[in-house]
Order: sequence, then structure tokens, then C-alpha cells
Amino acid sequence: MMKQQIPRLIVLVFGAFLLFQFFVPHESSEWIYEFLLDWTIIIGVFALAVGIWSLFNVHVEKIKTKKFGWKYSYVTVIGFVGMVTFGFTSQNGQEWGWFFPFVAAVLLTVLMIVQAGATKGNALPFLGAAAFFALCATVIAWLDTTWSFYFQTSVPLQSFMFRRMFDNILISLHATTFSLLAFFIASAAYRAFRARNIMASLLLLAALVVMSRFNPYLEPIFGEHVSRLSNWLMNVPNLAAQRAVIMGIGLGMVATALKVVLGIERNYMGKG
Amino acid sequence: MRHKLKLVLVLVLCAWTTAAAQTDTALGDSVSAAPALPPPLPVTNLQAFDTDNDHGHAITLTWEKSADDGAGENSVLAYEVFRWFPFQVDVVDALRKSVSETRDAVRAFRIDLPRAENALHELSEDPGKLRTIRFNVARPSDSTFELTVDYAIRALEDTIAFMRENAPILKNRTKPLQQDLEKALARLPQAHANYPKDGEWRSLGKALVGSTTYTNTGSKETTADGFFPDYADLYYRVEAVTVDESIRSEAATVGPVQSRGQWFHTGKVPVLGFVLMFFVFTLTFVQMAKKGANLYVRPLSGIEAVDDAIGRATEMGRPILYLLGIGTATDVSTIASFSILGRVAKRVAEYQTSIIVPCYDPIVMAVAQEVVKSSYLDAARADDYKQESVFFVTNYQFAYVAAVNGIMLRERPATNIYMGKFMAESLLLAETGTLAGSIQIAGTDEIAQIPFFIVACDYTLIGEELYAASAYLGREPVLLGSLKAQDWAKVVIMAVALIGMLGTALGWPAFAQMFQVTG
Amino acid sequence: MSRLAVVVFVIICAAFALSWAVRASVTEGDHAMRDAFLVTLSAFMTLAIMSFMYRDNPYYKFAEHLFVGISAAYWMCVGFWSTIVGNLVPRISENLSDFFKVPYSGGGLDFDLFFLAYRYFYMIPIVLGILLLMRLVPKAGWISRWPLAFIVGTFAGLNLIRYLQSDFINQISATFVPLFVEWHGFGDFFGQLSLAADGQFLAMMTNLVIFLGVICGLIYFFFSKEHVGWFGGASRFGIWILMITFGASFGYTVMGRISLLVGRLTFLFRDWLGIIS
Amino acid sequence: MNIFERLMQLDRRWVFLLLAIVCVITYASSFEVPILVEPEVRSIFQFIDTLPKGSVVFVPMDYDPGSMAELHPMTYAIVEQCWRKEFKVLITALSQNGPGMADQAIREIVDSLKVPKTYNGVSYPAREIVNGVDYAFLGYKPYPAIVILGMGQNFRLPFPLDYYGTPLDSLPMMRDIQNYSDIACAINISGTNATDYWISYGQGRFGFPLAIGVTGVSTAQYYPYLGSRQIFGIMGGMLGAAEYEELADNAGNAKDAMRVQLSAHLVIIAFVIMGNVGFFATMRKRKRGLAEGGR
Repeated sequence: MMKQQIPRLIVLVFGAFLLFQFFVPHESSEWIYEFLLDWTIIIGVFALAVGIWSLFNVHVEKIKTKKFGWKYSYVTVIGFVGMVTFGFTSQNGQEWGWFFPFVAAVLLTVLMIVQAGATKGNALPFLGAAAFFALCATVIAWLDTTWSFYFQTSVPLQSFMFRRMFDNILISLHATTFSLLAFFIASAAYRAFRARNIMASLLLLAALVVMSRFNPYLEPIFGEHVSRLSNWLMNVPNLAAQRAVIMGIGLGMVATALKVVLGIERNYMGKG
Repeated sequence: MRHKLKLVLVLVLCAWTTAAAQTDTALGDSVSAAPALPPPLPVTNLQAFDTDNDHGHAITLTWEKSADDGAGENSVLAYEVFRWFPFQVDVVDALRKSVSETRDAVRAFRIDLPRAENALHELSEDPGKLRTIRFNVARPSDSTFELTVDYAIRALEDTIAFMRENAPILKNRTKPLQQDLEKALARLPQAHANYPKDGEWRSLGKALVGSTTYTNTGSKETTADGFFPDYADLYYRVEAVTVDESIRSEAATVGPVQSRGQWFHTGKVPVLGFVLMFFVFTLTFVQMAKKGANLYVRPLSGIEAVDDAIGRATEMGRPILYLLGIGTATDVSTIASFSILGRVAKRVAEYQTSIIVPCYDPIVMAVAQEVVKSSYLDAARADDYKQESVFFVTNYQFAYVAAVNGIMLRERPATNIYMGKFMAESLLLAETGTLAGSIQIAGTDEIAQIPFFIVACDYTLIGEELYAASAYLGREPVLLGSLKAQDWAKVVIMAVALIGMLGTALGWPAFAQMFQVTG
Repeated sequence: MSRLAVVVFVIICAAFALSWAVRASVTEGDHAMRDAFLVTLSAFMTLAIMSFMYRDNPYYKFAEHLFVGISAAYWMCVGFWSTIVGNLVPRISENLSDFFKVPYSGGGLDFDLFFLAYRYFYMIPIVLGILLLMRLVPKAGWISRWPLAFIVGTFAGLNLIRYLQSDFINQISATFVPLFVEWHGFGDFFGQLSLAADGQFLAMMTNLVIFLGVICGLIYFFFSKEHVGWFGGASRFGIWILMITFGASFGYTVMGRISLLVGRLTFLFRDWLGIIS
Repeated sequence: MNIFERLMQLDRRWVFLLLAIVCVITYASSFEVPILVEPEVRSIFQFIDTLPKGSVVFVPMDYDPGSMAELHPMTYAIVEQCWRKEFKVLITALSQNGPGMADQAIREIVDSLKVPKTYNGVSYPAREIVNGVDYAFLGYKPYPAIVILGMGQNFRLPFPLDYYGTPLDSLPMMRDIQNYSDIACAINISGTNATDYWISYGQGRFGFPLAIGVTGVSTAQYYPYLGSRQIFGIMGGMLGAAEYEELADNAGNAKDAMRVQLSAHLVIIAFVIMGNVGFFATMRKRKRGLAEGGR
């Protein structure tokens, strides 16, 4: 009952409400509507904790079972803890004081806790060490005035270390991973664009036409016709097919959503 | 033509007035010599009513053009619209202003006080920091003034004392002010009802020549300046104005009129129609299916591949990698993917092979764990279920990609199944999967990504097929029934499209207009 | 760790140390060393990821795991500040808003709903959130289905309507293309029949193709009818049109993707090596 | 094993290598490439160009550094054009890692406005761009769909404060801007699926003029919306950006990058052709092999 019926009821009630809200321009419906949207955001906040917990679980597990490449899990943990520390502290003045020793102490504390979780034997020594490092960190935080915790304002998001980690590590990793696509597209095109059957050939030809249209160098070779053809491709068959696909997707989504609201489709919700 | 006329008119008038001025100075009362333009005729049939299909807080005015609109020399240039405001409105505005100002002041204090204290602390510790402290001290403006440490310290102390003293006072003022504001707002309708006592006409703006309608809309937020009260008697008047602001028709007045929100948006009837259609279709066919009408579904190669793929994984003793994409639990495609995951996990449990589900969003992870767990329960292998097999990676697109690529190359899954919402990462993942030599089955509703999956994967579910997949795998009559409903909806679309096209071709736009959704 | 790996490692370290030194010597400003280090660091990250194209290797593994850790942390910090502090706090309590130094937005909304101050209703999502946290308790995990059900239900309802209107009705009404463009009867039509790109004939052909394309595309997506006979033909035509579209879209994409690479090249050659100005 | 079979089983790393070499070489060299402008880009340019002075242009920069290379040029060209023509610009960044980058971009454009310039023969004086007067930057909030809907009610709903922590009401330009009904148009420059939300939640529900600048990959996907007039223009990827720069007569990174793109294109096309040549050559052989096997 509590495990099955109530969730189903919740889905039905809120789903139906938002369904009808769309047709009710009245203020009061707007109120509740905006209100529900806020709720979702707020619930999302708590998901943060769930995610982080799972992240740590996975890596502790990896280290515990000495799974292939387990050593690298430490890298993840260190990166995480370091970044979080930077994300909640900020300098008061210009010089650093004991900030980095503090970060190190925090890192060691967490590592020790991870180790305690991962070890098969006696976890006590690790916990002891963790306690010790935690103590060091507290002492430093207590005595050092060159930096301080910011739990009130989002100053740390602009703080030096946080910005640097973001700009120099996160961004370059992000952009580079993305840029691998350039190469993968080339290899994918080379491997897959072969006129095996009529469908593959159509795919291949359309791609070639469009690619050569965007290439002014091929203009003299193929002349006006290619660019006209590719414009036609983009504006006529493309338009038609996209429209068909969009309608299909819309249909599928509406059907799925309806099934969910009506409780016909409830596979997404656990049983037992 | 009309504009040219206006221009001429303006020039003439300007010339004339200047001339008049000169003659004025020359000889006493020759102004009367100037024939004053007769005012234009007023607008007729002025009507005011609540704007339809809105949440209230708006009134629409309509009128018929003044007879002089676009006519000869006293042509109308614009229609100026006025509304009658009770003075109570000013009271409300004033209160609102002071509330917000007090709030800002309190807030400013809260932010500056700690800064000042910190600066004072630093300064008293080490006077050398005079240039670096993060607080600009109040100082005389003349350039010769040299800032000294003791001056700065004194100034800081004064500032801090002042703030400490005033912050609480201000804070205590906000609540009563707030209450006054609410009281004042409550009195507004009454004040409007007092028309024409204790109020005045105020201009709302001008509607250009030729226009016959004007909408006066305002904010629904009582805290916003442009607050527009609902259920209050409002009075409007419209005057036709000529080139010369002073020459205007007498006013046409209308009122009282009240604005209110509607409970049904008539512009959205077509949507409602389709919703009902869907509803009926789905229920009908689900009922039919339950009664056991056998429903044919055409084979989808992508779906059939799933079973073989799981079998293959079992033979090779390698895991199956299932990716839900980077959608959140709020995307329908992700929800569809959940139910596919359920089916797949059930098979996996039956074949006693293993499944890996790295997740991009914690909520998605939570749901996925529930799904996989319950599938293992269905397969009566609850104890084979490992919570760690469904885990959260990171909520950052390309970090997720990097991690999953790593998994592909190290765990070497026999099969990769991509179902759900995929963006730029589609090809990055699929190419790595090919490199790792896995069988790949993909399905997404991101049109832009389908080509990449088609190119790099062995089987691809295109768009709607993704939503059909769970019904295919489940083979439950109920779900097959809903598939049937989708097909019938397609038939309706085609019919409508055909009729609509013929309609537009044969000059029958009414039909097409039925599908114009407004607002 | 084989000898070769060690050698490679040493060489790489040396190379980057060198580049750091060179960079520092050409960077001006009082933090030359630091800035040079940061540039070199991100260059290392860039190359580490790129090395994946050759094959999986320790440097990629390192970069990958670091990426995961840091990005998760970043996501958490931003989430904390933008959502908890930015959205939740200002709505629930004035004192908390004071503490977090964000303006209390409850001010204007501070009216009573069902004899209860509006802001108390924000306790509901908080409770739901706590229920979500119950996942971490093995026994009470099932209760986390309530918030999940809330989110899924809400958005199922929202999306249902949203896609019905945008992906559906708007698209249908968009297919109402006039089949007879500026039609003045057959005589007129054949009188000035031309194949010019902007001619009447081509315009009509275009509209016809679009219309047929949509219909056949939809037919391809029919699940509950066997694709044989004319129906099968139509669906085949539909899938052909789809394939053409996907091909075109692929070709179009190749453009954009190269530009990402350009971005990285700019970084490597201008910002790091300083070869190109 | 003849040349064609080798061609068929060519290791993809060779493809990578060749592509990399070509890109680097063309990147290092410098030559102009011709640009052909599409109508769907021109329409955006003309819409903005013909707006009256002081109108509010809403530019949601919903992309993150990943698609910077492609989309930044669009932002630069458009925002600069707006400020040159003395419009007010409203900016959001509904992508998690967008805000920092958007902020930096705004600063750079502000600097570029400090010098007088001549575009398409019209010369504009230098302008001092003031935050809160000429532009407001609202920053980032998660869940784009919700934020977009919220802004339709009132910008203050999702963004009580702007990116720099100032309450919206204390920004001069936001005084008379409540929601979408107060903006002239929205140019959504997006590398995420936020564009879908802009079309269906934003334009669909509130019906303001919307144009989009998207990454090359998603361009094709949005053409139907152009057909159904839900958007009045599309800029597709680097090419679209280059075209806009061409129109605005304001050459930037896009036109440089086109060079590399075009040559990389040629390489890929060459590989595709090679692959097919190999495919057909070996196919004949495969057939023969089968026939012999049959005999």
C-alpha cells in the first residue's frame, strides 16, 4: 500500500493537475504552478547528497576490491575534496598563510576515512589517523586568519583557487573531450559511409552533397547545382522528415506521459 | 500621402505660431486674428472590457475612429488613453517604495558590517595594510587629503557604531511598513469605488492614429510598481489628439469596468481536443487489449537484437552496459528508458549475467536502482542484485563521457545499450564502443544525434521507436494497446493534414485556423 | 610498471618542466611562475585527454579520474550556492536569509493560504527531499519513491501538454501548405510553365514533396500494421527520406565539430607554445 | 592482400593523424575564404538592424565553454551590434558552466565598444557600456525549463538577484521590464537542449519573436520550427557565425576557423571516397571469390 498505491496516487494527482493547469489562465492556478516548479528545484537539492554518497561508495568499493585501476580512485577522491574545500573558503587578504597545509590536512582526513572504509582488516588505525588530521585541520582553521570559511555568501565561487581549478583544469578537460569529436566524426565517416545498400548510399550521398556545399573550394568543380541541391535537401526533404520525426516523437512522449499519469506504465517505479 | 500631409501640417503650424509670436510683440491683441483650429470629433462607441484568456490584471479598450482620423487639417495624430486613479494608489506606491528601500538598507548593512569589522581588525593588527584593506573609508573629497591609519581606524569605528545602532532599528521598521502596505492595498478597491471623489485622470499612453484598440495591462505582483488591481471599478477615457497637444477632442469616458482572471483559456481548445482524443484512444485500446484482442506489432530489428545481445554477453561472460543518457527524471525519453531498462535488467537477471548502469543525474540513479532491483525481484534472483551496479558518475556532461569511455575500454562490455536523451556525447560514446568491439544498440529522440548512432551503432531506434520499445520488450497487452492508440493518432494526423492542405488549396482557411493555438 | 613506461614518464615530466620554465621566462607580471604553471597544467590535461586517441593509457586514466572528481565537486558547490542559498533559503525563512545575506523574497508573498503562512508550504518539498535521503537507509529506502513519484508525475503532466502543443499541433498546422501556389486555372498554369527555381511549378512540387514526405515518414512509424503492399512502399519511401535527412544533418555537423578542435589548437599553439600570435 | 584491402582495414589512427596534421598546417597558415550568406541568417541580422533605438534584445547564452569556439562569435557579433545601435541587452546563461564565461565575454565586448568603429559604411562613436543601464546579466539557475517558464511570469521569479548579486529592481533598465512582453526579441544562442525549451516553453507559451544560434550538430533539427514560423532565423554553427560576421561586417574568430574547417572537410570527403573505392574494388573480388568457391 504505502510502497505502491501512494506513489501512484501522487503521480496521478500532480500529473492531472499540471495537465489541467495549462488550460486555466487564472492567477490562482499560476500560483500553485510556480509553486510546484519551485518544489522540484528544492527536491533536486537533496539529490546532491544522494549523488555524492553514491560517488564515494563506488570508489571505496573499487579500492576495497582492488578492482582494475583502483589506484586512480584516489585521484578522484582527492580532486573532489580539494575542489570542495576551495569552494567553501576564501582568502581575506593577499597572502596564503597556512591555507595549503589546511587543505592537505583535510585531504588526508578524508583519505584516511576512505581507507578505513576500504580496508578489509582493522579500520581503527585509519580512523585514528583521520581524527588526528581532522584535529590538525581544525587547529589551523582556528588559528590562521589569512583565510576563512564562507558559508554565508557565495564569495568562494569567485575565490582564486576555485576559479583557477575551473579555468585551467575543468575547462581544458571539458573542451578537449568535446574536441575529440572532430576526429571521431572523421573515423566514423570513413568506416560507415560505404554504399552497402540503398539506405546507406542515400545517407552517404546526402552527407557528401551537404559537406561539399559548405565548401566554397568545391564550388568551381560542381558549380551552382550542388549548393542549390543541398539547399533543397536542407529545406525540403529535411523539413519533411524532421517534421515527421518530431510528430512521431511528440506522439510517443504524449503517449508515454499519459501512460505514466494514468498508471498504465509503472515500470519506472520499483516493486515490493 | 497621409504622412506627407501631416508633415506639411506640422510645418505650417510651426511657422504660424512663430509668426503669431512676432506679431504679438508688435501690436497688442492680434492673436484673435488667428483662426484657432476646431478640435477634432471624439471617438465613438468606446467600450472597455476585461481582456480575455488571461490571468486578470488587464483591460482592453476598443472604439471607433474619430471622424477626423486622417481627415483634413485638424487631423488626429493619436488617441490618448487616461485612467482614473484614486490618490490611494500614490499612498500604496509610497509605502511600497519605503518598504523596498528599508529592505535594501538593512541588507547593505548586513553585508558591510562584517567587512568593516574585518578591515578594522586587519588594520589594527598591521597598519601596513592601509592600502590593501577591503573597505573604502569615508573621507573628505579634496585631493590634498592624506589618508592616515588613525583616521581610517576612527572612520571605521564610526561607521561600525552607526551600523550597529541603525541596522536593528531599520529591521524593526520593515514589518510594520509591510503591514501598512497590505492595509493600503486592501483599501484600493474601495478607493476606486469612490469615483470621482479623491482621484484624478492620469494618462496611460497614446495609441497611434488609425488604431481602434488599446490594452492597459499591469503586474499581478502587489510588490511591483505596475500593480494592477483586479475586481476594482476602473474608469477610462480616450481623447483624440492633434499635432498641437492643446487641440484635442472632448473625452469619451467609459466605466466602471473590472478585470478578472479567466478559468478556461478558450484559445487552447484544439489542445484540449487532442488530449481528449488521446485519452479516449488509449483507454479504448487498452480495454480491447485486456479483453484479449490480439494486436499485431511489426518486428523492429533493434528490439530483436536486444535478446541476442544479452545472450551473447552471457556466452562471453562479459557485462552489459546500459546508459540512460544525460536526461533528468523530468524528460519523458528518460522515463521511457527506465521501462526499457526494467525489461533488459529482467532478462539479464534471468541469464545470470551482469549489468552496469552509470548515471548522470542522482535522481535518475535513484529511479534506476529501484527499476533494476525490482526486475531482479521479478526474475526471482533478488540476491544477485548488487546496488553498486547502478551508480552515479558525475553531473557534468563530458566528465561523464570520459568516465564511461574508460569503463568501455576496461570492463569491455559485450553489449552497449544507449536509450534516452543523448546530446553531443553520442558519437564519442558510440565510437569508443565500436573500438571496444561491443555490439551497440541505441535509441534516442534527439533528432540531431540519431545520425551518429545510425553511423556508429549496429541497431538504432529512431525517435518514436524508442517510446514503443518498452511495449515491444514487455509484450504486455496493455502497453501494446497504447501502441495501437498511437497509430490511430497518426491516422488522425494524416487525415487532418490532408483536409487542411486541401482546405488551404481550395480557399477554406477556417479549418486551418481551428489549429491555431493562441497564448 | 615497465622500464619503458618509466622512461616515457621521465621524458614527459622533463618536457613539461621545460615548457613551464620557458613559459615563465616569457610571461610578464609578478606571478609569472604561477601563471606559467597554470597554462602548462591545462596543456598537460589537454594532451592527456588527446592521448586517448592513440589508446587508453595512464595519463588519460589520471585526467579522466581527476575530471570526474573535480566536476562532481564543482557541481556540488554551484548547486549549493545557486539552489540551496539562491532558491530555497530566501523563500523559507527571513532569519536564514539574513544569515546567508540573500534578500528575503517571502516579503511580498507573505499572505495566508488555508490559514497558514504561504512560506510554510515550502516545508513540503523539504520533507520530500528528506524522504529522498532515506535511500541511504537500506530499510526505509522504499519511501524515497514518494518524491520520485512527485517529480515524475509533475513533469509527465507538464510534458504531455507541452509536446502536444509544440511538437504536434504547431507542426500539424505547419503542414497545411497550399498545394496550388497562386493558382489561376490550368490554362494559366500551362501557359507559363517554367522550371525556374522561383517558378510556380517548382513551388508546387516542393510543397507536394514536403507533404508526401511527412505522410510517408509517419507511415514508417506505424507499429501495428504490416509494412507490405502500397503501405510498405510508402514506409520505404519514408525511411529513405529519413536517411537523406540524417545524412544531410551529419554533413552539416562535421562543420561544427572541427571548430571545437580549432579552439583547442588555438590554446595549444597560441596560449601555451606561443608559436602562433 | 592488395592495396584496396589495406584501404579497407586502415587503422583509424591514420585518419586521426592525417586530420590532425592538416588542421595544424592550415591553422598556422593564413588565407581568406569566401563566405556565402544564407537567408535564415540574414533575417536575424535584418530583424535586429531595423529595431528602434532603446528596444530590449534578450540574448540567452545557454552554452558552456565546450561549444565556445562555435557560439562565442555569434554572441560577440550580435551583442556588439545591439550596443552599437544603442539597444538594451538582457543576458542569461542557463548552462551550468556558462556564467563565468558569459561574464568574461560581456567584459570583452564592453571593451571593444570603447573604440569608435565603422560597420557596413556606417561609423559609430565609442560608447561606455554600463551594467544595469545598457545590459543586465541574470546569470545561471538550474532546470532551464522551469527558469524559462518562470521568466514568462516575471524575470524576478527565478532571478531575484542578477549575476552580481544586485536585486533586479535596483537596476535602472529592469524597472520597466517585467516579463517577455517587454522584450523586442530573443536571440537564443545555445549549445544545450535549452533551445527546445525556448521554443516550446518560451515561444510556445508566451509567443515572443525568437531566433536561435545553435551548434552545427543541432542546426538541421530546428529547421522545421523555421518552417512553422516559431523562430524567425537560425545561425548554424561556425558557418552561421561566420555568415553573421560577414553581414555585420565585423570579422572575428569564426572567419578564421572556417579555414581549418574547410580543409578538414576536404580530408574527410577524401577519406569517404577512398573508403568507397576500396569497398567497390574488394566487392568485385569478394564476388569472384564466392563464384570460385561455388565451382
